[in-house]
Amino acid sequence: MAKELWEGNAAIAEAAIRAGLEAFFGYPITPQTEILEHLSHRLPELGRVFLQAESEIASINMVYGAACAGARVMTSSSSPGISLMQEGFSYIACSEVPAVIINVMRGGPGLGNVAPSQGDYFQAVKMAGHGDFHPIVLAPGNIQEAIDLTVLAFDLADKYRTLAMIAADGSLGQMMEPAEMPPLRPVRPPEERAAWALTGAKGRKPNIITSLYLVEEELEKVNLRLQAKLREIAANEVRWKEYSTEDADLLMVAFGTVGRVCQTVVREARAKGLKAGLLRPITLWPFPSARIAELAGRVRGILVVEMNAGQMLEDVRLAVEGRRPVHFYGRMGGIIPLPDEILPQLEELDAATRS
Amino acid sequence: MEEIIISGFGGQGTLFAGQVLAYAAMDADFHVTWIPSYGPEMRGGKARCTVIISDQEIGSPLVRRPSAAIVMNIPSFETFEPMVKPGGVLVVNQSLVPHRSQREDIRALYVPATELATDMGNMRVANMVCLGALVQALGILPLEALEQALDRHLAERHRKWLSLNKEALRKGAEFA
Amino acid sequence: MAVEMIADMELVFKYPESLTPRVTHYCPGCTHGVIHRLIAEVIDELGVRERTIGVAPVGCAVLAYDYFNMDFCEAAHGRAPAMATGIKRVSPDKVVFTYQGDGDLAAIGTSEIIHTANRGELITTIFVNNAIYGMTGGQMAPTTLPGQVTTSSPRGRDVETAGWPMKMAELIGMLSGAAYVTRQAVLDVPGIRRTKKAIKLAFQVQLAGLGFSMVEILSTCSTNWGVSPLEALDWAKQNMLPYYPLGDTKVVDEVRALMAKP
Amino acid sequence: MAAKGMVIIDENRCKGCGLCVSVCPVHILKLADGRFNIRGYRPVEVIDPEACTGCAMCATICPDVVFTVYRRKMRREPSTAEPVNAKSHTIRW
Repeated sequence: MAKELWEGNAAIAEAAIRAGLEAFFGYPITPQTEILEHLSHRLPELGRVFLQAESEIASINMVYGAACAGARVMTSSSSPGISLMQEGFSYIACSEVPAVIINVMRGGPGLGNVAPSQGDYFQAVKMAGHGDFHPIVLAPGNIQEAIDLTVLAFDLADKYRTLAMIAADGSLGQMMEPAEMPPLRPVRPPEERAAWALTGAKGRKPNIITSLYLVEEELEKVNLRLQAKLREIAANEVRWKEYSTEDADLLMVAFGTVGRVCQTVVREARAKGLKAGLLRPITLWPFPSARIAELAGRVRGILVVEMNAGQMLEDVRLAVEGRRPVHFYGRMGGIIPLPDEILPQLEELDAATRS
Repeated sequence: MEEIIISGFGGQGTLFAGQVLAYAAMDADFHVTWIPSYGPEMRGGKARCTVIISDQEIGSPLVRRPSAAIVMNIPSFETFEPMVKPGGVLVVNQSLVPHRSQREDIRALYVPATELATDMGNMRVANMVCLGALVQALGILPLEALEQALDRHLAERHRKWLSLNKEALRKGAEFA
Repeated sequence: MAVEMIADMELVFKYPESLTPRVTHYCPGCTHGVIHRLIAEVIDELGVRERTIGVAPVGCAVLAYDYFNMDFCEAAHGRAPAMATGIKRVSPDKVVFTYQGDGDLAAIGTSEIIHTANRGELITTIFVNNAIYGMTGGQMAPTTLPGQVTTSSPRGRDVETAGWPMKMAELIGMLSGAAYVTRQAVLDVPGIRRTKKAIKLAFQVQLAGLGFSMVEILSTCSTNWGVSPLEALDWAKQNMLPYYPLGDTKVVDEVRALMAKP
Repeated sequence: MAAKGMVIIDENRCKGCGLCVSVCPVHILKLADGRFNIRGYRPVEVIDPEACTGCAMCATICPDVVFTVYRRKMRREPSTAEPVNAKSHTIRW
């Protein structure tokens, strides 16, 4: 299929359709509303389910219900809406049903603004919902990745019966780039829904989907199973990209939009004679800790750059375990740090680690 | 690599002009990014976009100092005239911006775009007039590439304006 | 084993297939058990057990899925109608119902029930109103009566500060998407029989694709009201019935036609 | 004369709430005296099986599906068959 100029939000929505999305439940919130709008005309014309819910709380619980019924389902929102959905995430995680969440992050806290941000790193990766769980979190840095990772999110959600979240930001949602769509996959017919799904107890014992386990040992057993699954995901699904790390002695770690901004910083730093490299995590959970630890052994220092006050920074520091200096540069309020303000930070790290 | 900012009021078609440029660059097999920046209002606010055209993978989709800019109103002139990189191009919509650049290290083109567009029958093609001037001055793409981009990508409901848009591009190119 | 002994007797009341054999955790005399049984009997009679999906609430009926012999899931507090919407939209051939108490439906889940009803979702809601929070130990519910003493309204519900009891059947009945909404009570045998008819009609409304249906059922909570199970029936009759009048609050013409059928 | 009706009580489902006792029109139900079921409740008992009419009011109000109810078949002509002397009874586990 030929490349087309895709806007990020529309690209994510269309990619979900190509991946076999059967039902979408969502609520408008800037800067992701184009996802909902795209699906509002595309899904009905394909005979699939589109429903604008009364709130993000209703959206996520509709997603929960449709997922329990065995359908391929997703919702999309932006930071304040994602906050509202956290309760649902927790239920979905414990019930082990697959669901895809698109989070096009905006400035916070509170109502914040509609400008791009990465302030949801913690609430995505650590999950603000109650109990012990993580979703798979995928952070695209460009439109092609947004498409490919959306498709991957559905496949991973299905494979592990888990939540998979796309953590994009407002700029990725609004920007346009040439990208290629995958072919349209057929929708899974209802009679092929999973054996665990609620499809009516015809000729079998009833299926019960619950997150309630009143006996402590039973709940612990569920938790142990969840943790084993998370370890399996961590072992199999960690993804990242590296730029000029082969000979780097200064490593930058940045994801999403600011990750690609740092690609420019690497080029500019190299032009000035600094041996800079970049690791851009694609999965924020599971986090590429092992690779960062490995690279930390080969560089003088690390610079983490984020559109927040330093959230992924904590995971980088945990990976590095204090063996190298880890500096941080972040902008908040919906501001994207530009190469000309990041480069001096890298030069400072260079100077500080030379002595 | 060209890093272009197109800025003006909402409703002046700055975002669309950037998209036409992005389509043309894509069709010519360049790497390209287009990223908007909206004001809080849908209309009447400031509307600008950044288009980056490159022959290698694009990192940052945003720049502080563009290599070229189209400024379609006074606030845009005040913001971006000082920011254009030395050797860069600045296209000024003279109809709405009475200022002159004092810089000698950039090439400034003064185009009475809104007047020309009005004379052509629709003031809304002022954006194409400016874009024609810019592309002609940069030389990164032939004017025909933009016309083809309009042919291929102009939304169905705007088809009736196709030839007017093309005419506006050519009219602007005369100023470069 | 008893069947052989009773050759010339006919079975007039048997254990429904749509219930599991489990004994419920409900307190002695709690009418949740009656309502469970009525739903199960209706599902048996309609022959839809193998295509029914239930959604349990948070509240005393949180474990309802242990007692119904059919596919079931457990919703977050108040969200059962949203969950049921999700299920029904991707499984339109299934029979979907929610079972909710007054905290779940009339407090935390007010938004979900109103919008689900207003969209005319083809689901059935069984709303059990006993004017108190049972599971958490007898706190004030949105349906607690004026002056009613609970553990969180120790001097009786003061409408000046706590507002008035929510009349959900009236509220939901006003919505255009609702096809059939009624209030019934399981406080005596004739009332139980009428309630069963209403539940059956509500499911038939769903099966006929006529719109959202809800049966509000006045129920008892002898434990938290602090009376015996028998006294609870009387307490409800004396105190709840005047405030929550029984009867239909919404019957669209198509439902009326359904009612007229034998 | 055989009873018109018969109830079978699944004693261990009974929670001794007494709702059935209150609605039985022929007053043949009572809660057991000094005897408890497996759950520690005084279960309902039938004190006069012969009087049971099989009206099923007990079963209708019972929250715990304790009762199974049979009723003698209604016939226009007298049956030639010997009436079976079925009586209400309790299942004890």
